Amino acid sequence: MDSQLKDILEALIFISVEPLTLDRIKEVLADTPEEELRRALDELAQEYGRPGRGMRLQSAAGGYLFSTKSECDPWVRRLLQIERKSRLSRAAVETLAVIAYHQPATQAEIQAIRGVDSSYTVHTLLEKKLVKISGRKKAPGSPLLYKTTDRFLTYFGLNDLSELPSVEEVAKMLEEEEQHAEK
Amino acid sequence: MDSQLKDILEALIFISVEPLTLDRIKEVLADTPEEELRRALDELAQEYGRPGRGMRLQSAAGGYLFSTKSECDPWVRRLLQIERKSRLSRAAVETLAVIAYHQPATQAEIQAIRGVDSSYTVHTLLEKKLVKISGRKKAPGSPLLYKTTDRFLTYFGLNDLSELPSVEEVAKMLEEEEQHAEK
Amino acid sequence: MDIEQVETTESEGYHIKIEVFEGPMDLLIFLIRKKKIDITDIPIAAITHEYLIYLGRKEQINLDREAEFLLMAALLISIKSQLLLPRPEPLGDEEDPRRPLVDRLLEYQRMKTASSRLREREEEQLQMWQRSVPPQSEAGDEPGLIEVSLFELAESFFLLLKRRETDHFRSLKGQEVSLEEKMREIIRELEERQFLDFLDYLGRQETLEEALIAFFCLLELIKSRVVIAVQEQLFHTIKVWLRRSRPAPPSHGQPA
Repeated sequence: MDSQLKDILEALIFISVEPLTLDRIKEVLADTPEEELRRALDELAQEYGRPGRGMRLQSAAGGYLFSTKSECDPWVRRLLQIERKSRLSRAAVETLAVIAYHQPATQAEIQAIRGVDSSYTVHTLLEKKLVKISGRKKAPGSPLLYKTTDRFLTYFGLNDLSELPSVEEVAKMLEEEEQHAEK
Repeated sequence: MDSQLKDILEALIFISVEPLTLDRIKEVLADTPEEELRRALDELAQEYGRPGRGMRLQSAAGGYLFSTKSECDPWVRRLLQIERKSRLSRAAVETLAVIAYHQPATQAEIQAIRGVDSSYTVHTLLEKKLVKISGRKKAPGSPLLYKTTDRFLTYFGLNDLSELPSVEEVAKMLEEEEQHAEK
Repeated sequence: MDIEQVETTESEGYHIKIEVFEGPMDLLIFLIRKKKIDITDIPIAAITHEYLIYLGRKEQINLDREAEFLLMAALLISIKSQLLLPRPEPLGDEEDPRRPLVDRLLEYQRMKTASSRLREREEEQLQMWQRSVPPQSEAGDEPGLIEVSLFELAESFFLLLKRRETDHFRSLKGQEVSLEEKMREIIRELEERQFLDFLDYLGRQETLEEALIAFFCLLELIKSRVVIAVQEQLFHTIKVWLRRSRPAPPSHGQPA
């Protein structure tokens, strides 16, 4: 019974988004005496304190939470960095969408559609090699033109640009959703 | 050294929300031979498989991730104050099965098998990221093609598509079902 | 054995259980199983008869799908009539008019079985919980980063267009270049030149403001079906044509 209690506590702390307080634990495990809970939590903390674990049980902000051991920090940071590289911000997705559908496009055109200055976002997309400069527009000031890259195609699993869903196709799907919602 | 490797792997899997693939791990721990990584991962999985743990190390979509044990489900739900996790609709599961077994598939192909228009269901599956657009079919009208995603695998606890019962196995199950029904 | 097809309608104090067939394939398979029919040798006349009875009663039909149920009825009737045609010699297996339907039914059955396996796996998985939010870490993380799918990319572009469209008409009232003027100008140009290149036309505008106005005029003209926008080559260029039969350009009630 005691060991099952420890299981449950481990699962609860793991799944909790915020530090899990004893009060909250008492609510969930209302039938278990507080003393028993405390004992099980102590045991759990001890287990996590042993060498050969990558996480530890921290008691912070009045609650319990798991965190990675500081010894693992360099690797954790490396993983987060790698993952960050493969992700995009909302602004980046929007900008990328504009360039994908309107290429080649200038900063001014992107801005006209998005309604906000997009130079920083275009810059990050350039860095991620999802877009590239394809030349200059024959227009006053000869602004730079941006295009999507092969890497862009790979990222989205496309063979070529013609495989992008058309605006009409998206509109149709979204309309269907609205009709369904109306019911 | 070996035990330290296990620590690091535990920490890396712990901070990942999506299954952590071996490729990613190799990127982070570039100096460690793959064999050693695999061995440490196996050991870790074994440790988590022992009784007295609230979590388990799941292998899904070709990666590793921690999840709570099913035995802890009632308490987790009480903690998160969720009555029950919502299941997919019947139409959604059916459409997923069709896409999984016929991928890449077009809307028309899905509709032909299910006998009903499936565009709304496909759209909700897209939003849930259980399927994705994978290109266009070289056919009149160049319809979009759909495929299942890694999230589909994770959702159903599959490592890869080969873990789905084969068409022959399904046919056999069907026969058994029918024999059962006749009794 | 059709437990899966049972949908429970719950109302206040009591339970009513009715089988609702979500689509025509469900109903057909139910009938075939109920009558213990060999699926490869369906007596079409009898099945059609039964099918039409269910269809007529409507109670067990998913009414959102009525059109598809009717379509299947039409198919059954056409197969029936083909079978009735006098033939000099009996049909081979390949020519059996029932064959395509049988193949579809078999495949549908397989998919239903596969989906019940998926459902079992889902049940198991739903009892295991994964975190949806990464744990706090000192290494920190940029907020709001997402993994994007192609669909999201397309959707975000579409929503962007829509948002701009609505924003615009609110903010540009009382501008120097009126929308109606611009619309008339576009129509005039179209009458002279047959078509306009969407992006090229926007690029020819003097100021960003004018480009924006032109952009939304075009959107509005497309929406009100005065002009039609055609992409000859996907995403390379959008051409705008005047429709032959077209309503009057939309009016926004501002001084011209």
